[in-house]
Order: sequence, then C-alpha cells, then structure tokens
Amino acid sequence: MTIAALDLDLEVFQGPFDLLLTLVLKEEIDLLEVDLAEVVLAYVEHLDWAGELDLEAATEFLVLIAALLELKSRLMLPADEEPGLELEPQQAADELLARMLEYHRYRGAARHLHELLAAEQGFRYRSAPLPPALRRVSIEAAERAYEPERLASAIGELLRAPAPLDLRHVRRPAVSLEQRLRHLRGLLARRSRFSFDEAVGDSDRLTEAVTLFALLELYKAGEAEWEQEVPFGPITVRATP
Amino acid sequence: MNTLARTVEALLFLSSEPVSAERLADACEVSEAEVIEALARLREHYAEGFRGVVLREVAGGFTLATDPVAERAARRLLAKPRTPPLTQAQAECLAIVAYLQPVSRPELARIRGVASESAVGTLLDRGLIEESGRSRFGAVLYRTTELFEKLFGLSGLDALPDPARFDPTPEEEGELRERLLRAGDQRAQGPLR
Amino acid sequence: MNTLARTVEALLFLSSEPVSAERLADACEVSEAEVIEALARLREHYAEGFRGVVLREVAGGFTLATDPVAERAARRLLAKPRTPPLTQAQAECLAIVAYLQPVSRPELARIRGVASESAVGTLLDRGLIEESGRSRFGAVLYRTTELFEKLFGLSGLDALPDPARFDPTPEEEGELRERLLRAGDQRAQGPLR
Repeated sequence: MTIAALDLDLEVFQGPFDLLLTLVLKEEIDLLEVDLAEVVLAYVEHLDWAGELDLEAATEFLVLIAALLELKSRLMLPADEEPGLELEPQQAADELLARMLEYHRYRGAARHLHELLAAEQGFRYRSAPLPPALRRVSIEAAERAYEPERLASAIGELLRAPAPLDLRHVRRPAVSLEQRLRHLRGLLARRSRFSFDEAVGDSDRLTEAVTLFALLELYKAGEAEWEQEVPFGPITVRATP
Repeated sequence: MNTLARTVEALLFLSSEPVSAERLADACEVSEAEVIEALARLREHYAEGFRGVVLREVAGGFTLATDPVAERAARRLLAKPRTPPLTQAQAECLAIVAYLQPVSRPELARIRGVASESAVGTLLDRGLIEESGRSRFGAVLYRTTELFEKLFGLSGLDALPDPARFDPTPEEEGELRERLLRAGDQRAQGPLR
Repeated sequence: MNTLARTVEALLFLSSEPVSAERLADACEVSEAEVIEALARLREHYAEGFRGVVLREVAGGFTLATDPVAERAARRLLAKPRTPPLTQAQAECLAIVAYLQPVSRPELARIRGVASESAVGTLLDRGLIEESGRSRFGAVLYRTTELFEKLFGLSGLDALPDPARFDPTPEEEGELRERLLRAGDQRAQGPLR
C-alpha cells in the first residue's frame, strides 16, 4: 500500500491520506484542526499490521508528516510575541482551568444535542411543493425585505478565485529510493570506492537522506560497506569484497 | 389504526406525488393485498367532510390533499410572502440567477462548486425565482420573478448593484459569466492533483 | 372535528415550515384563543402512538411530521437518508452557538481550544447556523436557525436546558485544578521547557 492510500479516521476528516493533504492544501480543511498525532498513530498501526517496513513509503510519510508539522507549528505560533506577557504558573493554571471548565460545559451541551438529534431521527417533515392553485403569492402584499447589496456581495465572493497556494512547505519526494539505489549501484560498478559526498553531489537534503537510506539497504543486502574515520568526516563507500 | 395503516399514512404524507399500491407494498415490505386493506382503514379516517385532509385516488396512485374547506384560509396564509433571512447558499444562488438569468441548475452548481438543490428549491418555493424554459441541452432554466424585485426594492433588473464593487479585480462587464465559471472550476478542482 | 380544526389541519399539511398560532389565527380570521382550542382538538386526533402522522410544536410554531414508526418504510420509498449525525466538533460548535448566540468564530475557537473553521462551515452549509451581523471588532457573528430548532425538535431556544447542568461537579473541578497545578509546577521547575 502506498502512503497516499493510508486510511484515516480523524475528527475533521475521514478518508485516504492524500485526500487529506489535498484538502489541507486547498484550505478546505484547516490544518490547525487536524490532529497530526492521530495521523502518525494510524501510520504506526498500519506498520504493525503490515508487519514490515516499506522504506519507500516510510520516506514519503516522514517527509509529508514533517512538512505538515512544520506548517502547523507556524500557523500556531503567534505572529509576533510580546515580551513580558508571560504568566506565572499559578496564573496560567487558573486561566487554563477556567477555560477547561467552560469547555466542559459545552462538551456536555454537545452531548445533549447529540441525544436530541438521535431522538428526532424518526420524525420526517413534509416538503411537497404547494398545489399550483396556491403557489402564487400576492405581489401587492410584498414589501421590501432584503438588501440588494446582499446579492452583489454574494456574487463578488463567487468571483474571487482561491488564492494561489504556497506549496513550499509540502512537497512530494521527487526522489525515490529505487532511483538512488540504481545510482549507487552504478557508482559501485564503475569504481571500487567513492565518497558519499561524491555520490550526492550538491543535491538537496532530501536526496541526501534518501541516498543514505539506499546505502543502508545496500549494506543490509551485503552489496556495500562504508567507513567514517572521524565524526562528521567524509564517508568512504566501497563494494563488499 | 394498525402499524401498517399508520405507516401507509406516513408515506402518503411525505410523498408529493401519488403513490401506487404496488410501491407502497414494496416500501412496507408487505403484500399488495395488505396495503389495500390498510388503505381501506385509512379511508375511514379520512372520510371526506370530516377532516382538513382527504385521501384521494388519482393517476393510478393514492395521495393526501387538503379539503376545499381550507382554501380561503390557505390563500390568506400563503399570500403573504415569507421573508426569513437568506442563507449564504440561497443568497449565492439568487445572486447568480439575478445577474446571469436565464441560468440552468448545472451552471449554478458549476459556479458554486457544490450542488444547490435545496437552496434552489427554497427560492422556488418562496417565489423568488421561477422556471423559464429549457436550455439547448434540456436543463431547466431559472429567472427571477416580479416578487423578487419587489422584495429587494428594485425598480428593475438593471437596478442591481454593480458586482465589480465587491470584486478586487474588476474587468469587463460582459465577462461576468465566464469569470464566475472559471472561479467555480478552480474552487471545485484546486491546483493539486 | 369542527371546521376550524379541519382548516388548521389543512394549513399545517400545506405549510413546509412550522406555523405560529398567531399566523394560523390571522389566516383563519379567528382569535388566537380559538386557534389554540382547535390545536388542542387536533392534538387529540394526532396523539402520538396512534397515527402515522403526529402534531409537533417546534421552532416557535406547529407542524405535522411522520411518526418514527414509518421511518424504515419512508427510507425505502424515498431512498433519502436521514440527516447525517453531527461530528463531535460540529456538535460542540453548535452547542456554543445555541447557548451564546450571537457568537463569533474567535470566541468559538477560544472556548474549544482549537480553530473550528471546518465545523462552522459544515453547520453553515447544512443551514443549522447562519450569520447574524458583525461584532464590534468586525468578526462575523453566528446564530442558530429555525431549521436547527426543527431538526432538534425544540419548541424554541428556551427549550434548551440550563447549561450549568453540564458543569463538572465540585469534586471533578477540584481534581482538575490539582492536576493542572501539578503540571504547572513541573514545568516551572523541570529541565524540560
């Protein structure tokens, strides 16, 4: 299964992961309302169930969830923090408690509404059109009741195309594990040893990360080994003799 | 009244069209004979001259209808137009019909990016819009009514406010329809695939 | 049933919205007291549990509805599902709007602790809440609609129970406070920030 099809059941959304992503990007779902921990849990559960780690999918998932987390944290941080507004723990707790009590009340009220609605489930109302003889209302009895401005503003809102999206934060991995494996195997075939820096050239960090994954895979498969003499020093890769 | 008769009564109440005994039987999951028996019981309850609603057999089906005794009161009740505040969906549908008329339901849906059945139904019911023939493709077309102009205090359709005022990028007036459709498509599809 | 009761029955049958006693009296050209008397007679006829149709008092008016006994058959005949249930987020937003109306979106977010855009959007789409002007600070205010009262079987907003009824008990409150203070202390002292 690809990550795109990962089935989610969240408070604000039910469906595959990639639809969630689309809706978030189209701003039809507010990212602030998406419980990302739940998304991660769903993924972990999926891993549990699948019984094996699909590296390709894991990479994709990590990149996407990290981007979503970053985007969400930006949304959540106040634009500019005013210094000196920090509350003492006692004060903060009091305020939080007051909020929680208020929320508790409306959560209870919400439960009550649920019950009301459930009790109403069997009742249906008639919505048949009026018999033609009665359909005409008397124009004489009609008085001005609405503002024409309402129509103009309604059509104005419809005219507004959605703003172009800023996609910088969320990006589908442009590089696949398979590609990087092929790249490394190519290098190994041509040269007995090379440095990791050479292997990645000046690619972006994502490519670097996926190349490292690929290297781990090769090591696991017994195709390559590597050494690094000092921390942060150059990594030398060579074919397993 | 037994449960079946009660159920049949409820079904006739909900249906805006006459319903055949066959369809009633199917909905109630009983035989047609049982439905006919239940209808006979109902008929006793709805004997003409005793109730405000009567049971009629028309066009191969059964239906409930009001007794003529209520005609005058019904006219009085319904003659005065109802003018509860418009919901956003209703205002949008009404605006589209007002500015683009005649306009078809698929076009409305395309511009709004969502189906608009119930809003259109309410506007029809309240007499703010009405049918005005069919499009080339057979879709019902809508236009605003005289009542609409009266309720909005408009001397005519050309008295509608200029939509450009609410639009950050005013363009040629004649392009309104195309621009609405384009914006609607963008809303419906989004750039990400 | 007398003529007035019959007429009232017919009016309720025709009207798609609940009708107040006042409007019924006006349509029937009688006093409100007479209409209330006629409604009492009707109520006998429509006593719950005996008929397929029941008389209900919702959204400040009277209306006829089918008895739940017919729900299964109605679904089969009309193939229309019932109103979908509310999600937790939607129910919470609706509860806050119902009790505090008119209420703004920031206020909703403050009480729930999370932004509530999509829940509010759905409630607007479903016609359960509507805009009702702007606050002093320019935020859109929301209130519940007649449809809300109708779908939730409320005779009016005052039929909602006192919200204090949902407050936690003093013990629960004490426990909450203690847990919070403990967490606050840990944050103030501990190395983790």
